Amino acid sequence: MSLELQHPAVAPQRLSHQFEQIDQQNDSYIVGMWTFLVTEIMFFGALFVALTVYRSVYPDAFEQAHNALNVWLGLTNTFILLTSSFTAAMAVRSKMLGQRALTLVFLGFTILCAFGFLGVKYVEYSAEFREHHFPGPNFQWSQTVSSAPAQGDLAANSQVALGAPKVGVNEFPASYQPQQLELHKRELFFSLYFVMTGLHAFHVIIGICTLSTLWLLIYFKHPVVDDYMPVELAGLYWHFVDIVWIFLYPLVYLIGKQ
Amino acid sequence: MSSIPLNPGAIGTGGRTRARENYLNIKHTVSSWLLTADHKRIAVLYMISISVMFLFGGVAAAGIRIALVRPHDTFFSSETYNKLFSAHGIIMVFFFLVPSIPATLGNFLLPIMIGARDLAFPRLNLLSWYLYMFGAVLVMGAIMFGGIDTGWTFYEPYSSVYSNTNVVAVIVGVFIAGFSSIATGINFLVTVHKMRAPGLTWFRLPLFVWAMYATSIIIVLGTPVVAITLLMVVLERVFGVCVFNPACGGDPILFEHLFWFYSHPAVYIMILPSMGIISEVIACFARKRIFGYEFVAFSSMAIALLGFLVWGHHMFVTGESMYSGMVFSLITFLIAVPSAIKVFNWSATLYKGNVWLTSPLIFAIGFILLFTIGGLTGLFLASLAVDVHLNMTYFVVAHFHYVMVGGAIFGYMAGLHFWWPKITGRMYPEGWAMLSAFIMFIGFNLTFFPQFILGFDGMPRRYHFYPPEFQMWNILSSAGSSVLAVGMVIPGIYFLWSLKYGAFAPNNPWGAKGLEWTIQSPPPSHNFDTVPIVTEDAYAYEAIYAAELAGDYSHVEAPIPYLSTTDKQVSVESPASPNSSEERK
Amino acid sequence: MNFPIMPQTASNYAVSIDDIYFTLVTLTVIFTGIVTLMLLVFSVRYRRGSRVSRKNPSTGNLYMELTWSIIPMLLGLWIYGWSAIPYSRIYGDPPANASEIFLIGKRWMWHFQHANSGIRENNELHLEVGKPVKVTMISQDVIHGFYVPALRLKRDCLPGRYNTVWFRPNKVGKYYLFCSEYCGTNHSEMTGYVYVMSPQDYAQWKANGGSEHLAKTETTVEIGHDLFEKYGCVQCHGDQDNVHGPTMNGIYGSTVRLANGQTLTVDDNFLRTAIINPQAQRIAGWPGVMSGFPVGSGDGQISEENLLDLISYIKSLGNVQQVDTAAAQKVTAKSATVRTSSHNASQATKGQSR
Amino acid sequence: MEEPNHNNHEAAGGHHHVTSIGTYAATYVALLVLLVLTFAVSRVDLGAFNIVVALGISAVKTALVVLIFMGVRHNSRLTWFWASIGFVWLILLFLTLGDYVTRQWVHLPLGW
Repeated sequence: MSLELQHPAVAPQRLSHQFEQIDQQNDSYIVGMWTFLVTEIMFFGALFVALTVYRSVYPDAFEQAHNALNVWLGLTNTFILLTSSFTAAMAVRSKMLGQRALTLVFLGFTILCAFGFLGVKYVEYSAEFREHHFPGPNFQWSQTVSSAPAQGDLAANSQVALGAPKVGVNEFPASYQPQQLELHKRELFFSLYFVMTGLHAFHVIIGICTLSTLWLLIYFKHPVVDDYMPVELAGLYWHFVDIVWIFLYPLVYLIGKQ
Repeated sequence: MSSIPLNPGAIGTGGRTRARENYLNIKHTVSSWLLTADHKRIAVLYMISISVMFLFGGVAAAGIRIALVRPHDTFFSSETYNKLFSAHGIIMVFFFLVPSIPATLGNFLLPIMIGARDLAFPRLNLLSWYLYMFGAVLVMGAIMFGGIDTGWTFYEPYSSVYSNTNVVAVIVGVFIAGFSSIATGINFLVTVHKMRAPGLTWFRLPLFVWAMYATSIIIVLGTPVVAITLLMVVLERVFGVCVFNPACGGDPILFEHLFWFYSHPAVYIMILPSMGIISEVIACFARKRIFGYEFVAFSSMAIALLGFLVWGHHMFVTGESMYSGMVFSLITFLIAVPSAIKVFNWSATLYKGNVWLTSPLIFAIGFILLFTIGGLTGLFLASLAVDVHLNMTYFVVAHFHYVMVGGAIFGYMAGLHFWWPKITGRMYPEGWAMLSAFIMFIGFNLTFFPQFILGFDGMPRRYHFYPPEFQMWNILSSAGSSVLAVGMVIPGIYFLWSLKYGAFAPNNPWGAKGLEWTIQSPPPSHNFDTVPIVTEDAYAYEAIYAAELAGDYSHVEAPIPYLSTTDKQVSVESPASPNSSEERK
Repeated sequence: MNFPIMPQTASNYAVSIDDIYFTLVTLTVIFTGIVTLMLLVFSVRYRRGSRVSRKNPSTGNLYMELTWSIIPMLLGLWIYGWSAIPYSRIYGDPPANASEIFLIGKRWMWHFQHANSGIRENNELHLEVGKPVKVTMISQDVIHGFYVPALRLKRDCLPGRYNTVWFRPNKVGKYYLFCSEYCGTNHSEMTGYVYVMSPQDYAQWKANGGSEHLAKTETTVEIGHDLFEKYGCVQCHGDQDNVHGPTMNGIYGSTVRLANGQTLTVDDNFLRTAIINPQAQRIAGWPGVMSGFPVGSGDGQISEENLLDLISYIKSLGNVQQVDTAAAQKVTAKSATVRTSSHNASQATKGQSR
Repeated sequence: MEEPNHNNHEAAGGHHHVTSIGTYAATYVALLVLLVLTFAVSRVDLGAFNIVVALGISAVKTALVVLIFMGVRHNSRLTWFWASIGFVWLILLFLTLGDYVTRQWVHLPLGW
């Protein structure tokens, strides 16, 4: 039931029995993929909502907890993902134009980037595990917290509420070990951190599986990938993984407070 | 309706000839069923699976009603009782109501109604069924071996910290089933967008397709949210992360927010498809265009969209901010408007129709009545102050059973009867169907109406023991549930009976409009020999209407018992002018 | 044979909620009646083959659509507005003379403490008829629901956060108290009674020190005072501000600026957090040296009951009355332990205008 | 960055659109610049505006990826619709925050 269409500049495509035209089929696949990505957006969206809510409820604890993350590793990972997104786009382009060798190169590079991302993530996670930042019974927090009050706060409070300005504040030593509950607020941050980045990493792993499969299929010239659509769809998915990280990086690593 | 020639399947009125090759008899091997990509076979697979799940859920419900006959029940322990109502809720909501109409009738009819050979992604459709089965097996296993006692709402922190039951297994099962319905939703959306037959514009779509489209939007936008929320409960239990646990600063109300962001629209996942079916059935048996087609279509979309803005009305008493309670209440009152539009338009469709009272129509009328009560009692719960008293009582239980059972299940039954000849190629016994419709209606009201009163009396839901003065209402309710059970067993029997002994169904037993009635019963595996070209609106019943008033019933191909002698009488007056679509504006 | 159709009406809300309820019942009956009538009459009158006039069958009419959209909408908005008023009262501020009751829900019992008399009771709540009561509730474990049908009153009892509700019982009697939020195995046995007593009976009950062995003669304020010293709070939060922390005198109800720039009103939930987790909302101007007392029963921990005692003691130390003059006059008329509603009103408008 | 496209096939209805390497490369460079900007801005204390700026930059980056890398720019209007609806709907989910914001508000002064 399939027929081959030869388009001037693009790879041949096969038409499934339920479709009438190749355009209809392509558009269906793209719209279908986008609909799936919409579900993914809502999926991660719920986590972003949770992050925003808790951040607004516990601004200080989140501020302090996020300082424990390694901004530079995060930056590296963002760079890696953006690069992989570029190569993924290039891979789709070469596939469209039927440049098989180039497709393999770009696709391979994308997969390498994905592994690189996971490698950096591994370094980050292992450091966090070492410092017992993984939530649960073993969670610990050892960073000291600066508790020197700001002069501005002092002035403001004396106006707002409590009458007389306070005396002798600055003499007090700034050494405070937060107690159990305070620790939990940080645990909350790290819970969200691990759930969000972990889920993202899971998507990266799925991406690696998909892209690798495609790479092998193209390498062995399997008829399934005569068409550029599988690569295009995998590319869409990969770009989405990138988009999630585009939001995740500033909101989790960079900005502590609201 | 279209330019394609009719496929003469089983010719004549219920002829005894075996239908020619169709999707059912094209292959008989087990693998041809389990590896099929045919939307019709997948629909049948789904139909069998959800019927089994319905049976399980029904058994749990029976257990609940047995326990509640006495105020201090000793038949079950409280633990068992809690597991029963949790099993009932989880099975019925996630494994029956959500997939019921979309995955069965929707799967079967949507491509045919829009003139397509299949859904856009047939293999995804099959995957969806396997996901459903996997989730169902997991959940049933967890319920059989140990059970779960959180209720279907999985409220934190009970579900994450305190419950000692199989919460993880059940949530993983529900999670997987969620992806099954997402797959269905994506498939439907793309199919409706991209695969309509030439000439089938949006405003020529049958209202069932509109309803499926609206449902799919809710599925796609809502399900992921509850999936991730429940996943976090699992992570809390398994890894000890804390997201909602108040012991480490988490907010259980946030769980409720995210949970109801899906679970309120999920109510519309359950009821919108039924509304679509009712529109089809009413128009067909009144022999008229649906009154106010555009209003009915847009009200489906309005319900789908507004439905996402009212989730907070489940939380008026939980400690949600008073102000957001007021906003959610206001929007909830607004969502009553599209529902009212639908109910009145259906009723108005019957006006001056040539009404053929068949069992699908009786189920449909039952639906409208019960849904009206269910919808109006929803307003009690949307009223802030009244909800303070009624929330979490049996009033809520009664309300959503009126919508879910009276609505969704009556709609499903109407659709099942309406399309049964098309799906199986066999007619069911009409008398028994009417009888079961009446028994179900009476049993249903007897079961759930007392619960409204119980709720106002103050009996909280999920109570194993209750004060003795509530006993009489509970006995009434339990008695009603046995009547309801009888009403539900009868169709099970005659449907199975009809598969072997029913008369062969003609292509168009009801004389209905719609592409699905132009092909043979049961449909061939490729649906259409040539792509149909649509030239009329849906529900262009004018010609049939005029013919019937002139005494011509030749378009009705149903076997003899379906046509009474009075049907052959001729009406004296004929319509002045059947309104065309231009005049309607 | 006993078919009760409604619970007793024993609070100031009961009548207004019942009014809305029965109005809704009437509307439901009317609309269901209309729909039933339409369906039955049309499907019988226009049944197949019946000889009736079918002239001009209509398939749509904009004016009819508008009619049956707008009328239900207006009715809905009316009911909405009507029912929002009692709602905002139930969960709004109590009157100044409301006596305070603390409620702790745990699986599967209710524990009440009367703030003014110090009497404690389990699964029973004794109240004086006609006297407004404010219930401040918290749960030790999962979510519970405080539900008294006769009072038409329900509020979820959350872990980790205070919820409040107030009411005025206005009929002597014995009423059911239920847990409305599913809380585990014995959820349906987490019930009790609310006794609304005549002033004489109540006075006698109170003089007897309650009805149970749980009765205590110390008020929650007195217990809180003892705890305040026992836990060493007094060292840093005594009569005057000192280097370690602010005085608790007059802090309740005041507005404070936090070190992170937020501005908050000191209320029960604020104090609760401040005691168990002071770092979460450190008031600007003080070093964050307080270590806090986690909730629990171990060493260095504090129970939910004692938290409530402490809070009621801090409340008894008075509140700031830094409001405009009109409100200030009102304040003097009211008990010092209650936040001023006009103060709150100005806060509310501030919040809304933002 | 927004270069004219050389390989535009009219007949293909936009589906086989091949974007030039230059456009992809320019987008990539722009994304890297924005990344550096995100990082730099976050190191400056702008108070509440930090998050606004960060979200703004992320939105621009997302738009670049969606429109150019994912090719939505040349897709059908239907794809536009589905590509945007997810982000739009997310706003509804964020209405949850309304509860948390208004919880801090004091009660209505309607005590009897």
